Amino acid sequence: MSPGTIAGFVGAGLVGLGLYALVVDPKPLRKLLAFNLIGSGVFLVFGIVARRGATGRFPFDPVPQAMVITGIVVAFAATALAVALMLRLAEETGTVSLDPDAGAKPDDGAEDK
Amino acid sequence: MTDALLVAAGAILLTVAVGLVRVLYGPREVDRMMAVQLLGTGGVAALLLAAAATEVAGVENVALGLALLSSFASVAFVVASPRADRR
Amino acid sequence: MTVFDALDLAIAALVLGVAAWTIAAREMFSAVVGYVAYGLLLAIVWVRLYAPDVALTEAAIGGGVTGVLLVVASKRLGRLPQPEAGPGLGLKLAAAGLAALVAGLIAAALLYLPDPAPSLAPEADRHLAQTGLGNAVTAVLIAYRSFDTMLEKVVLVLAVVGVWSVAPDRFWGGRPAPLGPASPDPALVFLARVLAPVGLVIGVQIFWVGADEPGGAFQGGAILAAMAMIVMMARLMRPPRIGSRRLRLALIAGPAVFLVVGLAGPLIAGSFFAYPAGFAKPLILFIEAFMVLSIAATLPLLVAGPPNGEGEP
Amino acid sequence: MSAALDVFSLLAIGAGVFFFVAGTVALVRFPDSLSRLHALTKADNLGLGLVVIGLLPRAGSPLAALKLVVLWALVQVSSATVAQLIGGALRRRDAET
Repeated sequence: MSPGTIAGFVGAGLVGLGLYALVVDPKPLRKLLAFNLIGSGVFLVFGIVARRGATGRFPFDPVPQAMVITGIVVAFAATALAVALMLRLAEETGTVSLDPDAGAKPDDGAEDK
Repeated sequence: MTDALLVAAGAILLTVAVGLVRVLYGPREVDRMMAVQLLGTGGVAALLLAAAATEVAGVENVALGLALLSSFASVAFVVASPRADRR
Repeated sequence: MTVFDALDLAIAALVLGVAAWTIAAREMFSAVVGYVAYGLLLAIVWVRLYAPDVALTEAAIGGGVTGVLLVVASKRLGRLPQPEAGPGLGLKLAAAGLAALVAGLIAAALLYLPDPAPSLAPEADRHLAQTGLGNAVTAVLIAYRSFDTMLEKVVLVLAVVGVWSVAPDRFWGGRPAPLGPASPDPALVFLARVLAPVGLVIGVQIFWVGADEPGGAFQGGAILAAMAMIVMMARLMRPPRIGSRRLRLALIAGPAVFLVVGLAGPLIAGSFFAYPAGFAKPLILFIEAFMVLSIAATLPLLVAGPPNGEGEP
Repeated sequence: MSAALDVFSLLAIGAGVFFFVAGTVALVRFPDSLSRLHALTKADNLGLGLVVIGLLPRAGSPLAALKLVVLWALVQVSSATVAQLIGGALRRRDAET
């Protein structure tokens, strides 16, 4: 096996696990975790492409690695934005759900301060 | 010698993996956090051993970053919990 | 080589197991704890892939900063009623089939990657001397693909604007809610006082050595951001008012300086986002210093969330 | 000389691994959260300390050795403090219920 193949299969497995949970789990924060699993699986696939590109002086190809670094930072920014939206939605509706009917109680719990 | 260092790193990772059953079974939230704490310390030790064995440049810096930050989730847990209890 | 193989298989099983736990766990908090453990494990995987720069980023952002964000969010959301109705068995099976198909396709694609693998490493190596840098990853980030990196900084600023924009109108310009309790544990204050100065030195050092060794602006900035967060959790510092001009300058300093230097490229080096020969390294470090500042300001604000009135006395 | 140092390294690292195993056994087997916390934080800090001591003779330069020691001190401070914090949180919650 070429170097890093195992990590590549882990990446493929992570994408599969994350995709399943993203579809199946109704809770938004869990969907967010699942989405991040997919993301890190893709990063690992990039990682083995980088590892296979090893030549002479470098044991890796620096271009995919640099992309993964920016990817991790952007994924964090997107996660933080999603968390902010979720917390605000919970504050407005008093429940944790993406179902538009679940929190449709206009006078109830909308302002808990 | 290199193999011995790697075996030691593997042994520490293995014990850490066994410790992770506390993340699964809890029963309390603190037990789960403790397992993460163990993973932080064990991960640092394993990285240091791997760094000494393989001589990949910069692994000690990764261990340093991990040492600095692995306890942050536990701190956030403690800080966020009492507020939840009071409301 | 067998020791390595065994180690790799064990780590792979561990990563997949913890990932499966985060999606199978019943309570939200257990899932989040699993995810934090998963982030720490990934840092080890990246070391095994000879990617210490990525491992450092993953340890700082995946393990440290994301952990705080998710633990706090799960604690706040966990108090609310949770809708339990999951999808039916049919949808679950269909989703499992889809997931298995996608994972299988990716695995198959990995098996049929071209051999020898295409690589930009020789190209990166050939021009490395011109940049004056020793770390090829930093050279890719700040020199070869600098436009990407500049835009990525803009994405971070946009994310902060997005987080702020969910604030109710009446709190606009105020402070985000404090990260810590009103009367923090003295032990936490002690930890913040010890860790923050040491972390400051380590963060700056990792940024500085990033020119030649693993490290760089992202990693150093993320460590500084984590230090700002622990100081805020111990209530030694309040989150800044989002209307503050100094804060906003710090947020945009990185992309702005990058953009100005990039636009000055045609005058000083003959093309956009090019560096003058012989003067590249100091210029790169100059840009990176402002990026560190911006990242260290951005990440804690993303974790602190929008102003919601709790931050005002 | 270097053979003696290798033996020293192996002994220290082996002892470190032993303490990690002990900490894990405590985490898995001990009956309640406080005793698990008590055993775990001591055992794994000692384990890391021994691993660091074992690696010191192999450090390339005095600066690298200093880095190892700083790293251990960081883990020591933060994990001891976190243990204190978690213990406090446990006591508060037990007092309420």
